[in-house]
Amino acid sequence: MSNRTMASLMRRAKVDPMDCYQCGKCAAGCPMANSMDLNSRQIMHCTQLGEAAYNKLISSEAIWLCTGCNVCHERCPHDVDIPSVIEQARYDAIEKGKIRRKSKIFNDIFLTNLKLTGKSQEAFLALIYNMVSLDIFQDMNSVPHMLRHKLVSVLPEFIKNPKEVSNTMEKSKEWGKAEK
Amino acid sequence: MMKYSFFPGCSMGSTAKCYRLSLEYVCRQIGMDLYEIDGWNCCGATSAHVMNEVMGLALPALSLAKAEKNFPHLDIATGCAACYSRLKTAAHHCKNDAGVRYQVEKTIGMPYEAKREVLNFMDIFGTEEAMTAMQEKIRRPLKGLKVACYYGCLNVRPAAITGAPDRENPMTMENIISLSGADCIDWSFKTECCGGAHQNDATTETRPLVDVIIRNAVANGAQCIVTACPLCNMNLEMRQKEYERIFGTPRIPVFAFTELIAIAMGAHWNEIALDAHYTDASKIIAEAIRAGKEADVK
Amino acid sequence: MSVKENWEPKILAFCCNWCTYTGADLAGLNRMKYPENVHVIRVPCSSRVNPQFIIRAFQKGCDGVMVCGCHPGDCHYATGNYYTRRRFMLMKRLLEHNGIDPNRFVCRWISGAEAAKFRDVVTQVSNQIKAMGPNEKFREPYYLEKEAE
Amino acid sequence: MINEIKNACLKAFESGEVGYIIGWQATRFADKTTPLFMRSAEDVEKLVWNKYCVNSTAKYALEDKYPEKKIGIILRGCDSRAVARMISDKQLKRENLYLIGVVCDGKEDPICATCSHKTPVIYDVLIGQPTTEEISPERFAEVEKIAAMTPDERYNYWAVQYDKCIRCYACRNVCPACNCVECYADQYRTGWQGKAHNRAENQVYGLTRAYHVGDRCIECGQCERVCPMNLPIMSQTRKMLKDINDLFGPTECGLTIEEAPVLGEYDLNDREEFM
Amino acid sequence: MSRVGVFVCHCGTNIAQTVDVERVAEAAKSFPGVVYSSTYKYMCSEPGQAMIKETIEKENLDRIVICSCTPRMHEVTFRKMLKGTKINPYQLEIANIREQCSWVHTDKEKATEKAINLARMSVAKVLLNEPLHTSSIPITKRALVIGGGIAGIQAALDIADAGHEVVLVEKESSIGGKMAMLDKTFPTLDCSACISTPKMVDVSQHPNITLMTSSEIESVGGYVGNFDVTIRQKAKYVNHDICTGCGLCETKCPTKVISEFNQGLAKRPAIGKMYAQAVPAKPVIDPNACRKLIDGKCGLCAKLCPLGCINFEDEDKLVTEKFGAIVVATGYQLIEWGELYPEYGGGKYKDVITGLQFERLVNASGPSEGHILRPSDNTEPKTIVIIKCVGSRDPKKGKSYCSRACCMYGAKHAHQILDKIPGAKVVTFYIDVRTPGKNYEEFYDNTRHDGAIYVRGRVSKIYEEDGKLICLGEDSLLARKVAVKADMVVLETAMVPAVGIRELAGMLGIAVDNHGWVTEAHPKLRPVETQTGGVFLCGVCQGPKDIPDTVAQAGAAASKVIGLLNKDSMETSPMISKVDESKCAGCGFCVKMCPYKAITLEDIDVRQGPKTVKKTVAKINGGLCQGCGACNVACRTGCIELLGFKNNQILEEVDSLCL
Repeated sequence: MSNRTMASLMRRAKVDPMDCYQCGKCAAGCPMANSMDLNSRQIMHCTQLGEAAYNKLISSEAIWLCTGCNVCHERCPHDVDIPSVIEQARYDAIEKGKIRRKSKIFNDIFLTNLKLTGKSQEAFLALIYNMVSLDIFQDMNSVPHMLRHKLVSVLPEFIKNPKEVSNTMEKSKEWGKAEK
Repeated sequence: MMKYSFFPGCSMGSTAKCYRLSLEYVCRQIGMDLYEIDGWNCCGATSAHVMNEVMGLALPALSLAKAEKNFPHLDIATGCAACYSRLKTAAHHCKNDAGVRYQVEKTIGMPYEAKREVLNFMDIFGTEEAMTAMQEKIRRPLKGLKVACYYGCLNVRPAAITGAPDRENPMTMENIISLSGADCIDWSFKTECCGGAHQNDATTETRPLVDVIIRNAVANGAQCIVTACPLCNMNLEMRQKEYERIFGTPRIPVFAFTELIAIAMGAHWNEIALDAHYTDASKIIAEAIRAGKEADVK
Repeated sequence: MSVKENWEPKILAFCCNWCTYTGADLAGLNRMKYPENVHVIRVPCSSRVNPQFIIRAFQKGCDGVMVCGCHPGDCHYATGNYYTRRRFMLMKRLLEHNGIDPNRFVCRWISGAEAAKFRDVVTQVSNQIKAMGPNEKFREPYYLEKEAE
Repeated sequence: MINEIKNACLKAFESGEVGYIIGWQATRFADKTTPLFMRSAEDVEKLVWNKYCVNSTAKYALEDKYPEKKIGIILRGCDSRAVARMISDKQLKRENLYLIGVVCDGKEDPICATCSHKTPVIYDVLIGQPTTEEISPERFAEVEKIAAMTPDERYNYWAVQYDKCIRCYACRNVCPACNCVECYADQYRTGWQGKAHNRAENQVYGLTRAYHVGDRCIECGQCERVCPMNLPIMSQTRKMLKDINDLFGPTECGLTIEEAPVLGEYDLNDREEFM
Repeated sequence: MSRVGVFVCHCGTNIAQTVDVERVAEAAKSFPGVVYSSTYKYMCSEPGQAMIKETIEKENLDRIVICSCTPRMHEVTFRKMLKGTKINPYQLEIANIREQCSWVHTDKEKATEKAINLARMSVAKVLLNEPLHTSSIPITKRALVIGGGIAGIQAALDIADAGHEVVLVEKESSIGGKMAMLDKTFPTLDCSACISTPKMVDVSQHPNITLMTSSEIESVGGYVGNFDVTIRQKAKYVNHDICTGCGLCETKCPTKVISEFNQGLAKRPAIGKMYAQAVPAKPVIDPNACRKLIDGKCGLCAKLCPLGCINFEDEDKLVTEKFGAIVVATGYQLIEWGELYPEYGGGKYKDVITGLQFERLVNASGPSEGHILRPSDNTEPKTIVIIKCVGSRDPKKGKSYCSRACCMYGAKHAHQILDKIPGAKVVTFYIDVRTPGKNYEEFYDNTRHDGAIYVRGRVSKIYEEDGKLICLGEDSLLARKVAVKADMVVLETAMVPAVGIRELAGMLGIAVDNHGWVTEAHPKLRPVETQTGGVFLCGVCQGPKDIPDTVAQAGAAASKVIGLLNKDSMETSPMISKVDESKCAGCGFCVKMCPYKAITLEDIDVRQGPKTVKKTVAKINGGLCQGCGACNVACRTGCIELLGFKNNQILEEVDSLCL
């Protein structure tokens, strides 16, 4: 069992989970470690233990909180590409429909918006996100400043050919899970 | 020859108004030509690569392929750390992994050979040619201004993709800023993450990140922070009022690095929209200009 | 050529004095059993084994050839087996290029303690070759004729 | 181009450092040339440079290891690699040679189709414009063709070939990597090589030669050119080269005069197949 | 025509019960060259040997094959037996019909067949055996010890006490090595100087030891028993024959430079002893610091010296000496952590120090006279963080190995801090605590009881804020990030081989691993020998270890040296390689392949036509060749032959199996 998880990660993330010897330098430098239900060291431990632990990992909030800042990988004495492991764990989580609520809302809005306009619209994004996620008053005090200095536009902007973007996005999905 | 294809990224047109205006100003001054990629699109950060691996590579590759088609001999420049990271990752994988390139080309429906480099403006302005050109145009040095240069994560990491020689204590931005006459302080949070990727969906969790960064800058004597990324810039600056209330975080203006250069080159405040900062920046800038003039007289 | 009843292959194993030969002796000391058709030639080091010996063995009528030495890093002469490794990686491929079945030429690292490994390897090689039948490739006509008698 | 070569020869003779120069001359057949040994400026007139200059000029120097004056050699790309090979193998001394390199335009020889070094790799003077060089994708085509066969098919393929072989040793005599004082095949006391003429002995010779030169082969193709029976000799050495490329990284031999053949080296991290 | 005798042993029933020995003997009679064959119950027994000797005489044999147990068992026995006969001991082959035949097979028919085959192979080989003669090489009864740390000191003393002359070469101006820098030694907390300085004095006073400080090895030639070593004695600029070591020069020298001995924590004059207890207790001038030597100004010491010892014209001297054995004891240095760990400040924080710097700080003869003070402001730190495995167990930035001693000296440091600074807080970040040694675990245990806090996790970053060094780590047992505000940080950094070890190893013909540690001949069974005969090793140059292990290893190396030097001469095996110069093309492929550097290319005179020319051929040094045969295969011509395993012998064996 554990071999399958590990073999899969070795192939997809190009990481051998057994390279990690749990020194904790990654978690020590991780900006999000204290907010995570599993910190980066524990994430690696989950990948070492096998299927059950890996399932715990893909149901965790942690993989959605990673900011992708790569400090863990940078300082890892064994050069373990932890962000790559987290990335693959997220794809596995998506496949099993286990996405953190707020991340799902945000990413869905972002991608829908992207599909329509080809560009990300910070203001709309924030606004819609706040409404859907019920964090209605988040960042409201910045809005007047933004509008005054024309830091955001009131109308959505479009790129030249949004169709290309939506095509690309659709086609990407055809490859399915990131199996190569 | 300072000519580049230019990938502006989504923020450049909106929240990063100051960055874009000052960037354009500096380029005009030193004769650097930026050719905006015709029909560029969003790189997909921060959602596309989270949700779908191929999409995360194909979206940036789409813009890169267009750049390759329009300006086959120009390297690609971008001002945003997130865009830089996504573009560079896509280019890196397409260049080194034939399987990925095949997938990507099929997805975007056009050829992409990843022949040209993706660069960020920090590296571009850090070249000897650009540094010399900027040096010649400095007319109004900023004296005594204490600056903390903030690189963020994605401009330097991961090393395999960015190829940045020093990921803990880079000095490129310091070298550029010191042209303006300002003093760059030595501090420890240059490449710490500000949590910009989760500004919206994990606000509570990312707040402390900004707090420690600003605190360390101020503790080391900084009067302002400069960045090379619109997302970092916004994240560090926009919610300072809120942080002040929650953590007692000190308030400090956050500039794009081109802003200080533009000011030192003599740009008018309106030209680069200096008043659009969330935290008042006029006082320290005015003081630095005045000190510069005095030193000049002496 | 039809395989004769009770045909026994001839298998030659070049073994280094310090590891594999010792391992083979240990197999004897422990009274392990393996097929009688394996004959060991003692050499000081696996690096003494000239790839030309292998060609010669096939030419003269061996059905299988083995080269065995100390594990990398354990060579009595420090570096000998690293050269062996390169030589035979290339020689094996060259032989295969010329039509020798890969199972007929086997290289293994067997230490002085690995008597059981020695037994297992030679048994396996012997069984494989027995299943394949006599080697005709590279053989001199003289020997072929002699056996046909 | 021929005039430039001739001028270079004349200059070499003028300097007085060079004893003789090896090149090509015409024969009574329009499509054949033969090696030319120019001993003085008068001989230079005889020199030709055309697409029939297929003989290698390199190996003759081996017959004159201790020359009084420098030996001049007119080199194509492959000849220069042959010279580099023999210098690496410590059989020639660079200081005994005066090398007139000529950028080759390909000769009337099939091997030239896969040539990756038309410009000489060493020379004292260079004639012609250096060209950009690429390793031909066809380099290992023959090897791959054989690799696709079953072991028995491979054996039969070679059996047909070696049944033809007459063991004239022309391939050895022309090969720049075959630079032993006494070839193993000529030794009678050790008994490496039986003298009988049969398929097995021919195969032993073919494989042994491939192993002896495989990690130093410069792919000049002279062996195949001189083979009276048209054996695909290169496919043996190129098999070795292909494996060396696969196992130890990109390799082309005879590019420098201080080359270490892979069989004389080792790396702790070499692939482990013995187990 | 050769006359071969074949003797088949029953070995009681060991062979005879599975192999029909009579049939083997009978079959042997038909082998080419065989004139006699017989069997006997026990060939190796007295009567068996007598029988063989008798037969040799009677049958006028000139070579024999014995079919018996493995040659690894009785080859030596039978060779000894042949010494008194007319047959050369190397005209013998043994067919292994016990270990590799009767013991491993059950079918008597097939086993007998195989035994006959093995006998035939041995007969075929023995027909080509040549008489070989052992030669003996004289042994120079002197030893060279390279490195004057505790390993070298111990080895030198042990060899000298056994009555052999020793030259101890040290590149610094004093012996003592790293141990002289240490304050206390774990786990007993002996004062390091108190136990090492008496040994240093012993060295300087021992009649059998010649001490060469400020010296390095320039070149090494020769082989076991007969090394020729050239030693460079660097200019000292002080005549040590006259100097009394009064120290006046030292106190008056106006130039002050960073002290290496104090690990950069203090300054030293340009002339002086390395440290107070230095041996020899005489000063030298540092040419890179002395103003007189740099720009000709100053020269104060020369004016002050009452005996006129100072000589600015002094020059390096090269001396060549003969030795029978060499001990490598070059030790280690600490990894240059600054460039590798920018996340720990990369050296910009003065109060982030290494373990060795801490040793100097806590040492009573150190710059702060034993008070633990912060290098930045000389105040007493209250909170001290100790970080282990800096550079060790870190394949990406540092070294993949564990440096072995750090866990223990880290515990010792914690203990010393708690002992010297009342109310101090010590936080040790560790990944694992490794205390395999006598009384080690107990020491660690005591340290924790003393109050040292152990946090399991590696520190990710150190930064300065408000005058404190903030260490960010993870308490991985709680899975929480911790930030410790420290006044001082001690990094227990990795040991790496001393600079120049690769060059030295090249000169000696010994191997080093990827990191530069000297490779022992066998990791378990020959731990202090190298693959080159006569060269031994001890101490950290072989790999990280602590003082007890180092001293034990030094004693072991010394006993090996004594064993060698006690002999007057050494027999060398005649089974070595030989070059046929007439065929050698001088290509040099064999040279590189020889692990013992036994092959060199030499020019010999040969006639070529009317003239004599220089021809390059390979030459084999019989003292160095160990008979592996790798060169044989490198030679395409086949002109190098390993005597006893010549090409035609092996080919004959192959051929005869197939008959």
